[in-house]
Amino acid sequence: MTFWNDPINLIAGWLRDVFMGWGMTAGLANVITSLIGIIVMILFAMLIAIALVWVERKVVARFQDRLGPNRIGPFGIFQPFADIVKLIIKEDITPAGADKVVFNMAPVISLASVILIWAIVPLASKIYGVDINVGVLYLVAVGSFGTLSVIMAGWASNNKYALIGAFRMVATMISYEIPMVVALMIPTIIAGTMSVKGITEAQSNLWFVILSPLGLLLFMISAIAELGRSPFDLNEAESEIVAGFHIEYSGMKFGLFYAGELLHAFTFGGFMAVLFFGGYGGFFGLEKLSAFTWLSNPFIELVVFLVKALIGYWIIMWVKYSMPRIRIDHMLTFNWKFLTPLAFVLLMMTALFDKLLAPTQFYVVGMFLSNVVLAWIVIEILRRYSKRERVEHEKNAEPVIQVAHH
Amino acid sequence: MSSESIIWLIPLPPLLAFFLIVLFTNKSKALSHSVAIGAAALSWLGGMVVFFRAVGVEHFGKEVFHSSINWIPTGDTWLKIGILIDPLSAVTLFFVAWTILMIFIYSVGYQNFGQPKGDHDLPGLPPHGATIEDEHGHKHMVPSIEPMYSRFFAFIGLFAFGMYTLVVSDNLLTMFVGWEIMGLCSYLLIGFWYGKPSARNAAIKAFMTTRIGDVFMLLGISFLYWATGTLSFQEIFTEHTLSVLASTVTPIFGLSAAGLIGLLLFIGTVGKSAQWPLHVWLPDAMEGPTPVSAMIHAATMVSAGVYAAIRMFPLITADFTGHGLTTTMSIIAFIGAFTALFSATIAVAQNDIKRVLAYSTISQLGFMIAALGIGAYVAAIFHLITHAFFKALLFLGSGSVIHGMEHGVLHTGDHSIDAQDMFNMGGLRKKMPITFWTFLIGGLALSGFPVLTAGFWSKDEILADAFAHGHMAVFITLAVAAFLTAFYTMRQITLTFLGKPRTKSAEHAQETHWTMTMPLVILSVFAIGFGWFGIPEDFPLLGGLIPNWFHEFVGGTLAEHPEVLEFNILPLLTSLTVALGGLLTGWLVYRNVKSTQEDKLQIKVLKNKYYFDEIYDFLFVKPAYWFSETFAYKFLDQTVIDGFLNRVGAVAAGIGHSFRQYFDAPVVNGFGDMVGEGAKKIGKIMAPIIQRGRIQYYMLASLVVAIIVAVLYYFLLV
Amino acid sequence: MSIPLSWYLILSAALFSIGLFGVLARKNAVAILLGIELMLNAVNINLVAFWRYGTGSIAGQVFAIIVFAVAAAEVAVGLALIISVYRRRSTVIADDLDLLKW
Amino acid sequence: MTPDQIIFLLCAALIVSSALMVVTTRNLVHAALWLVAALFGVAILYGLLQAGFLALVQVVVYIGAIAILFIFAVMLTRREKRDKGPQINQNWMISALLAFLTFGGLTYILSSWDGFSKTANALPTGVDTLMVLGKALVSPDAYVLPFEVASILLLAALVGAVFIASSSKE
Repeated sequence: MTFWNDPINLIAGWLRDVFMGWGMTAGLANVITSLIGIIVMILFAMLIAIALVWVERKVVARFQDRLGPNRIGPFGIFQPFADIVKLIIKEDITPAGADKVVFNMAPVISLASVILIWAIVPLASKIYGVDINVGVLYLVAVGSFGTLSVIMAGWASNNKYALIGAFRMVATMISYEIPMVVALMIPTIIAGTMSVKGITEAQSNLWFVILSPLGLLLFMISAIAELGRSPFDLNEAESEIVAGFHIEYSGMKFGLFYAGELLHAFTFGGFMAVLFFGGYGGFFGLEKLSAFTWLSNPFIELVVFLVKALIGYWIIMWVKYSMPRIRIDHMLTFNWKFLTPLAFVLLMMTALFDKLLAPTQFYVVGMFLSNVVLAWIVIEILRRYSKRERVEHEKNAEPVIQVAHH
Repeated sequence: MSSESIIWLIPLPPLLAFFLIVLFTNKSKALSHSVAIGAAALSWLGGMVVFFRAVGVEHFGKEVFHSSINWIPTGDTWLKIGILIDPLSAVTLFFVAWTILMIFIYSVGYQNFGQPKGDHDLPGLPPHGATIEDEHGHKHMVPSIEPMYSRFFAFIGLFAFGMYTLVVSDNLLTMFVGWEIMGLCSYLLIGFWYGKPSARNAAIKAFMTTRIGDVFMLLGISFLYWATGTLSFQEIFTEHTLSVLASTVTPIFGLSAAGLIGLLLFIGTVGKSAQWPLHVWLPDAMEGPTPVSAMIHAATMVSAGVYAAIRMFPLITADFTGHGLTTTMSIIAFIGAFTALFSATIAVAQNDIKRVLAYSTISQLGFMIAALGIGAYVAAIFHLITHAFFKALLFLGSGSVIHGMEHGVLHTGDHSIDAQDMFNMGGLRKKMPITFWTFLIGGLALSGFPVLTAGFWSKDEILADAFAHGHMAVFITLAVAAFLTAFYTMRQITLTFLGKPRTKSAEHAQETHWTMTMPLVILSVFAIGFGWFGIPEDFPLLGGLIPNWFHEFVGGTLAEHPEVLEFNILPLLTSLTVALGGLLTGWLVYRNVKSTQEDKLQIKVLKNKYYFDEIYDFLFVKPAYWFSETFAYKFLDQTVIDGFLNRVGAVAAGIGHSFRQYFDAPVVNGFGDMVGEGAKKIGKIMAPIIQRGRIQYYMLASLVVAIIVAVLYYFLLV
Repeated sequence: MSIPLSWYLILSAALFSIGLFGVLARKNAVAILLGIELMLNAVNINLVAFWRYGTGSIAGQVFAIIVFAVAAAEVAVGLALIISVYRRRSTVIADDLDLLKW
Repeated sequence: MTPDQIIFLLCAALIVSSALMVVTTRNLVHAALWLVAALFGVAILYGLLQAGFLALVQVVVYIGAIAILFIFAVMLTRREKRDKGPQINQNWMISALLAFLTFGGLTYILSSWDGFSKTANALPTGVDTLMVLGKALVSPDAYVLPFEVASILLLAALVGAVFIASSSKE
């Protein structure tokens, strides 16, 4: 096994030998090596986060027809480092009356909940933290720590705005966890496993987005809600509650929240790629051809994964910066009355068609068409509903006064 | 369905009908009689199926339909009950099914179904008739519907159940059960119009009289069970058992066990089928509605007595060597012959159309018993069946006559006319032709009109048998009885149907409803035709035209087939003469008798039935009254028992009072009150402490208890 | 697995007892529910431990899952009750809710 | 002292200490957070018992839902932010005694059981416990009925909770 084919295991094995050369027991060596691996992974994630800061600012600037960071380094690449320095040297405030322990613990947990996800992110066929057979569930489980951190922050800040923001955020997260879980179930059903790596490999011939486009849609919407990004960014509705649950945070604590959010978004982009776009692989069987075996090289796969994740992240940003914020009650209504039922219907339909069509050659077509049909039905229902609403509204709305302008 | 299972099912429909009617359909008359008749029809169907299957079997006497189940555990053995259809019970089933069905249908008409409700009818009294207004506004009376219509059908349903049970049962016990059910039903039905004192008395009389016989029968059964350890016919009538029974000698009259048991069982028969000296109940039983008379006194109950006797025939004749009757047999023969003659003489002097038939029934049963006594097995059965048919026919016919007469009575409104007195009738031939012809057929069959009728063949066979085995006494007695039979039958027919109407009621009598006439017609067919199955082989001219199927079939029941006795002209001539002569004299004498006074034969002793009722009254009833009144009630009950009891009571009362005074009030009540008060006080104290409505407090308390219990359990029990 | 079963059992017993104490001693109804949660978890530890140390049968995990469901339902309804009680009587102190007093 | 045992002991310490905090701390929100800690420790124990699925379900259900609900409830059912006065009712001593007795009794009874200190045999290799569990949960000859009943229970709880907690709008 050469470095190019399997870098991580090579290094790990080498390290293990080194430690055992120092006279450690095998178990201890394993433990230490694993710790090193974890640290490396975290560092990698943090680096990505730092990069993401730059990407975010650049992209939002472009969206808003600005230049964005451009002073430090070429295209302002080093802007994030400046930000970090600024955040670090800022005064670290813990407001009076705040619940100190909880207050300080919240951002850590928030970031930790994101970093933990990276334990299962398959960067490449041979570069991943761990491949557990309940990976998808793990994603959800770790996400719940995020919820916890939010409410801890909001409550500990001893601040009305923070508490309201936290409540909103938590309400959003808990509500949207349901369609999210269901959306996660869909690739699980199709692939027949909850292991993230397994799902990735199951898509080596065909991306699941073709089999279940609605699933992707569901996952994306609920992911954005989980992230609390616009249009669901009620947790920090600046115009109403200043900055939501991290209004009281400053300095690096805020930095942790911020990095956590960015990394979280990127991670969800990555999971979009993993669950629906074939993750690091998924070249439609291309790599099996002798001419393209190099495609299954870990570094290539790593690049492919990052690109796909960035695309997903891009989409999320795109949504964020082009959508207005919606009202809290609308948001919950949207979830409970539309998204959740749709999710369950889709889940049942997918399971059914998967069982029925799996052996036949109509599998792909059937799955895709069923999604299309369902989408069409949903749109029809929505159209009728909105029409009725509009009629209702026009009936009991006073006539609009035409303002003459010249 | 296998024959056995059908046989199991045969008795059930009437029973279900009984319960259905009593419990549910009592209100609706139509529903009640449909249920009852439907049930009867079902049983009839089953009976027919079984009968014809049985006929189909070759040597049916050898392989019979039999199945039994364990019923009562007796130690390590079981008392089995089951069903048995052998030739005897097959033919019995045949006529029973037919007559019962006919009688059920007949009852619909007889109880005036479809007629209006009576003006002042009461339950327990015969309907008095109802006034209706025709289109011209003329009011006139018509028969009214029986108030207790449904009840009647329930009872006869139960009765049918009893009879079927008796017929199909394979052991004495269930047979006795059916027997007793019929006893009960006859009581209920004779006393159906319990509003009439006469009906009440008749019911009680019938019940008590038959009870005497039943007690003896029960004795016989117990004795049999003690002697053999079984009650199943098939197990009793084995060579071995019979020989054992025949060889064991009992202290009573030096009878053999077989003979004694036979005798005891025969006494049951005497009671049931009204043989002398227990015949007294049957004429009074005419108080019941006519279908009941037909049912009890022709088709079923009295036949049941004879049937039981015939059943026991192998036992009775166990120690019968062939020549020289055994004691038992001679007793039976004597009673039979005597009854035949004796009741025939009484019948001559009766004016009530139904009583005549009642006495004739007694005498005909006497014929059968006599035949049985002389060992004429087949003849007895043959006569039993033919008699069942034509006697049922006659009873129903008489009922039809009475009904017509009642119609006339109601029409004229002259209620002084007794609708059952033959001297009030006459000339009904024109009024009710169907009844007349069927009654005529029945009468001729009864009097043994030669060749044509069934009665001739059966009676002739009995006479021939008696003659052939040289029982001259029996032969002559029966011959005279037969002559009288023919005589009073013709008397009855002449008085009832021939000549001119002697009353206005008779003039206005009219033919009855088809539900009543239809059974008459059907039964008359059997009354003629059934005899032809028993024509002896070597009868002049007719012999062998129809093979003597009956003899073959029924004879198969016995272990050794009864021999066909060679033909002898003498008994034939005798029966011809007695039959024709009797008829002729009867017609000649009563051709133009207008009233009772002109009747030469109204002899007092005959009219009063040889004063048997009075004698019994003097011998048994009065002493019983005296005994119960003076000794049992006045002395024993009031003086001895009550006196003692009163003493005891007084003493007990004294003791109780003192207890109450000195122990109960201060000690017991005091203690009780103390406990109650204490509990109340404690409660008052504890309530605010325990009952403080705090969930955790309750949890705590319950947990404390739980832990204590757990600890105790662990350390004490484990 | 070098851990004897006894460790798990003792741990769960301890957890159970602590939860019991919470149920019995806490004033606040919500706190009582917290104690109940602890007890349920103690039970679950036992179930899973017996599954792991038992022979073959998966029943332990199945029942653990059912306990999860029950716990979720119980918390949902319980908290709803507490909130509605708070609406009506504006207290969640268990000792104040003694309308069932004798 | 294998790594497993070390992890176990750490978890046990975490669980017991935070459980004690849950039942003793005055601040109810802290109690809820301590509960989260305890439950997280339990989740780790599940992982240690090689029931990874249960561990994650534990996290999702308890930390993700129940703990949050508790915190909400605590916040919704208070007038002033801080909890003042003792959070323990007056007969807490008996309660403590009883709890201790329960613990002692349980331990005593268990210790008298022969299978008390047996060690686990390795899980059969090649058998995916998760697969087995899933099949057991939905196969008619296993636990499908309890499973369905549980789902019905959850539905009922959902409806009931909504109905009870919804402020009467009249």
